[in-house]
Amino acid sequence: MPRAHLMSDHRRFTDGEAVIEVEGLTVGAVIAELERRYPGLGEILTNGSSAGVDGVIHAEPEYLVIGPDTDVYFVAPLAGG
Amino acid sequence: MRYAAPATVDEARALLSDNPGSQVFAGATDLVPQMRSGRPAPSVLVDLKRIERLTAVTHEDGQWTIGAATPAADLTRDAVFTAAFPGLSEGAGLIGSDQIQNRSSLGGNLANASPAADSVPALIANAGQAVIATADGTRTVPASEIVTGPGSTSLAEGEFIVEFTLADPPAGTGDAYLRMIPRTEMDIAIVGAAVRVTVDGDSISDAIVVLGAVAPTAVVVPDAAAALVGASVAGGSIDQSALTALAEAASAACDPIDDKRGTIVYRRQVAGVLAKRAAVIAVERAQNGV
Amino acid sequence: MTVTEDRPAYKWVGTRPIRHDGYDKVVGKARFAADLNLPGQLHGVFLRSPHGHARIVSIDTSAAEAMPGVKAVVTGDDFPELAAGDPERDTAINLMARGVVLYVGHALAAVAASTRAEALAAAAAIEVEYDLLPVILSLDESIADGAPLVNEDNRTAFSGSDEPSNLASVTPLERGDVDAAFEAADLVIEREFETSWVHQGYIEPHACVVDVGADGKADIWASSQGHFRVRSQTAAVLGWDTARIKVTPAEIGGGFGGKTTIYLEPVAARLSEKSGRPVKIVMTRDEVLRATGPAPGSKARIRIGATSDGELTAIEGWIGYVVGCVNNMAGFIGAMSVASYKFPNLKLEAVGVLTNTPASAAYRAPSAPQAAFAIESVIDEIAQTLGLDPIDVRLKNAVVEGDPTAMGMPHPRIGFVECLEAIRDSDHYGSPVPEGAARGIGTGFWFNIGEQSSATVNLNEDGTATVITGSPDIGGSRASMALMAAEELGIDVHRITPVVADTESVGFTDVTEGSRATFATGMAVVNACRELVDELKARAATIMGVDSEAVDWIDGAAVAEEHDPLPLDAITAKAKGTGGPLTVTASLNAGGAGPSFAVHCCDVAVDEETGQVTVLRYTTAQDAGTAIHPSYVEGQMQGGTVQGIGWALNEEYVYGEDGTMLNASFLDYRVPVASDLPMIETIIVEVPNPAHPYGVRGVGETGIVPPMSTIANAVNRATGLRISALPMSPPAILAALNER
Amino acid sequence: MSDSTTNRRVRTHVTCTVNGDEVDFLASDDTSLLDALRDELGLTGAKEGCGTGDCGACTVLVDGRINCSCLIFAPEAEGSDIVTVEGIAEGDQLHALQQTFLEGAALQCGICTPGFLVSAKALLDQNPDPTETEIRYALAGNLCRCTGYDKIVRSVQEAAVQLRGASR
Repeated sequence: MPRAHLMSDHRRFTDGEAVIEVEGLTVGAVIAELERRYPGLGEILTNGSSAGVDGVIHAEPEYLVIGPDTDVYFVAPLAGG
Repeated sequence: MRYAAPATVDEARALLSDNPGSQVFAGATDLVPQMRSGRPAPSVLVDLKRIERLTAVTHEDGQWTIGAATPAADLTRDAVFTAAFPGLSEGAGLIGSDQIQNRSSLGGNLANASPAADSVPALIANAGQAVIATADGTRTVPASEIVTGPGSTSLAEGEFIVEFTLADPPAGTGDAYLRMIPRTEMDIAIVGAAVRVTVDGDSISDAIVVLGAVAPTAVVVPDAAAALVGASVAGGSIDQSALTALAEAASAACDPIDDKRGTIVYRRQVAGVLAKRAAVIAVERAQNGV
Repeated sequence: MTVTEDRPAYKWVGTRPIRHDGYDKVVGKARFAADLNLPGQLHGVFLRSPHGHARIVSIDTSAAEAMPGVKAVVTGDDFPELAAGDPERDTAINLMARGVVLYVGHALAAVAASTRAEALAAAAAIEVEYDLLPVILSLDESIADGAPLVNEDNRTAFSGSDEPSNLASVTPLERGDVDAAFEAADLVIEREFETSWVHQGYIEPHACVVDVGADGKADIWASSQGHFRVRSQTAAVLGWDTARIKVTPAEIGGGFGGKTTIYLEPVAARLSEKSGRPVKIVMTRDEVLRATGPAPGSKARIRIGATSDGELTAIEGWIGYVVGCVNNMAGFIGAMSVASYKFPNLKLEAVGVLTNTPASAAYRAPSAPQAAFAIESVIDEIAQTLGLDPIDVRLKNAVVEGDPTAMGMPHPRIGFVECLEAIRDSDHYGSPVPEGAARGIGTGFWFNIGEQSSATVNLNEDGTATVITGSPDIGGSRASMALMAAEELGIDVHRITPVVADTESVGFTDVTEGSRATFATGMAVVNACRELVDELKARAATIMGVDSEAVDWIDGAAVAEEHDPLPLDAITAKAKGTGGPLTVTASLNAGGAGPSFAVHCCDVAVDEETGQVTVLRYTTAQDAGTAIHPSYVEGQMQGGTVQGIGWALNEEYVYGEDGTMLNASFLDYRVPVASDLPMIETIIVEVPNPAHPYGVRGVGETGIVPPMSTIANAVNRATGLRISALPMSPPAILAALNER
Repeated sequence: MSDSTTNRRVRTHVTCTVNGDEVDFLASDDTSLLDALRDELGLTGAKEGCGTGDCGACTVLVDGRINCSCLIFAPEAEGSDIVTVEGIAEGDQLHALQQTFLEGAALQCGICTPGFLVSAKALLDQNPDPTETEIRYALAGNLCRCTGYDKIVRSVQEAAVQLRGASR
């Protein structure tokens, strides 16, 4: 099952849990399931996060297809100079 | 604002008296930034550079006459002048970049009345005299009497500096100017120190120490000079206790401010350091030439 | 010098041709925004707040409007108020104050007149009545209990709170058990650090020319790192449809992150709309320093634990970024930039803090230098305390592929160890430290980013090619695009013309930031070229009368058995008869930006009587992945390094108590000059990024991260002083020496 | 021009030589030479980076010497001989410095390049064999924020070598 890795400030929704196993074929599906379990978290993950998958950081990752054993790292959005 | 380029001192004098709010300039290297930062533009800008006398440098009968609007680069590139007044040449050569030195002048550097002006301490240390065009003639005063405070001078309305005169230094004389800036170029001195010494045999017979950027005006420090006079320079090195006394006197003479460029503590301390270092160079020059 | 892993042999990639836009730039023909003039053009100027924080009671523009030459006056009321939560709300607020001014220099009105002098006179005639509010200038004041609000509009990002706050963001990161780790550590060192605001210091002030026609369409020529962002931000601030706006990128005179946002264009557009004339606005240097983005100042408290043999077991830290008057991302990016060492136990909190100072903007690896200064200083102290070589300690703890970043995600293939080894094995590190000098080491990391890019490649009738992208060329990227296209197509790099096109002539392309142009836009170019090569093979098959499967593309020619190779120009010459023009557009949202590491080494001398630090020798090793044009890779490394040297030694914002910047000029805001520096020796390390067809990592940003700690560590070894605050200016060093 | 009937500023007719051509223009007395070159003569090679003589992007030669054209009032140029970056190539033949700047990648954004080329030309005209330190001090009035100066200094060194070779 895919694993969602949450940044510390997401964990206020999950009672401190940092890694959560979530079913989903896309990052968006993972977010939807997290929102169902932890109301409020989905909004932040959708609008305030990027996702790192297989070593690659994706901005707006909602439609990214993931495998059955993927680690999804939710991280703050990045910018540069 | 109107620009005027008089060809003679008389024309310049007339322009100034006929136009209230007019102002002379040479390089405008201070004037333009001041105008850009909101200082009101003069009614007439009187360009002094087209007056031959104001950009002439002559050396006759033991006396140098330097037109007040002469670009600093003319002085730093003049080998004879630089050999006679290496410290003053150094000071002129530290006024901004090469671009600035092709415009800036001793007259402007002095009359702008910045406490940090790089050419002023050595000009004073070499007893420079300023010839001033007055309403109906000229008057001559020591350069040290021109600046009365930051941005203010003893020049009356309509007066301007025509030229500076400097006597050839006595035999066995050397001068040096050092300044502290955080970068290596393109900066305003946080501290400046000019030292001129005359060496007679194995000791210093005469000295003058002038500091810049540590008080409202450049300051002559008699106590610092006194610390040097009589000091042994045998073997080319100055008596350590004299140098220590010089540094202490220099630091004690400071009346600095804290500002964006430096602190009181820093200026006081480094004034002593630079005075010492300048004295060492001045003595070396007095003994061995430039 | 280049240290390269095994990679394919390239014909063009890795060579150093003269850049395609170079000629224009050395003869004075290159057109920067301020060089453009349109018929009937007016000049726009701003009225800016003299107060650090005040309510605007009233603005009376009637006198200004009656002044000679004045054609239009605008204030905040001329712009729609963007909804709370709108991503460009803060951009709009910073661009033109409405209701309240938030810093000295905040724009609150603008005038367009026939001449600049007339516009300035009119701006001075605008009467504003202010009701002064408390001015908060420092991090400590801002976070103090009961502190007045800096900006009532601000909410802490992602906090879920709707209460006004002086905090921009709070980002905690944690793994392992730091308390237990510190308990078990042989050595724990904790230090506090502080850095000043610093400015990007690009030599070209912001400038634009905007012409809004009677049809309501706007033509904008702008100096920016991303003209598509100029378009989107301008549209948002004006409440216009994007399609009304065309932005043509002028040549850009430096950006370094500071030109990733807008300051002028919507104001010029509104002035143009009102006056019916084109409007040009060019900032003064004073305005640039007072009212465009500096990088945040910072305060940090860092505690690191280690075993006696130098294994770093835990880090705990708090880093506060002073982001200025509106929210930005500095805080959470800063936390995530802590990614260079394994640190099994980590607990960090990064906080963005508002002050009544200009809105900070991105500056080359934004937020990473402040954190690295603190962390690399403490690691150096650990190495010294344990008597270990500073490079050995870093090698022992350096992250490799699979090790976690601060945010937990494993690193992809990276070249940190290779950079450390490159410095360790360098001539510089192997040479004795000169008499009277001391040597320091520091390192830096930056993520780099991907994002969206487009490229169109046109093959012309004679076999030349035009490569069209939407990434402004800040430092040689046209040449890099052409090099990759040359490699793909197999034609001479100078038979390719790289073009940076306007927003109507190329597909959407994100702003040039995060060292992404050569990486992401380069990928779009490569993809377009590969598709073109497939098409070329198909055309060649038609010409040769073979099956297209039978055709290979080798060194710029179609090759099929029993046929003479058919070079590209022979195919393009027959384009009309084989299916028409040969052109391909590729667009992508590039993932897989490769993180870049750098390791720096410098020798300094400290004048203990004056506090002056002189950099005697400097070497930088950085992982470029693959250097497409090595000269410009070196240039990025050297330029970033020297900006870092300025940050380390002399650059700072000096504010008066009322929030007025006191050193708003290049005379007193001291960027390094040529005589301050030695040559900057470069070692390009090439550990290819597996996610890019040529292995490219971004190289633009990492170079600015290590210099502050590198120099501080050298100063420490020269004087014994552990410098905790930047800049290390002569007065600061002398004060520290006096206390020693 | 009904705009400026009041408060009209004095405009002076200035005649000078620019890049070898005798030119004349009208400029308000408070106009800088830089603005006159850019706006009246269309020579936009010299750039304004600061307007206060601190960055050198506006450097031009006036009677053979480098100056910040932002600090010169346009009427001062009367009768003078001005060379801008547009005037340092000989027709299509780039000056050695222009060529070495290109080959040595001595420019990134290019905004400071015109000023550096003019300053470096003045240096080499006067001192054909400068040391690295002399080059660095001669260019200290020109700020570059992109390159860290390394490739600029090297390109000046290379141009000096080429020019010495050519003059032998």
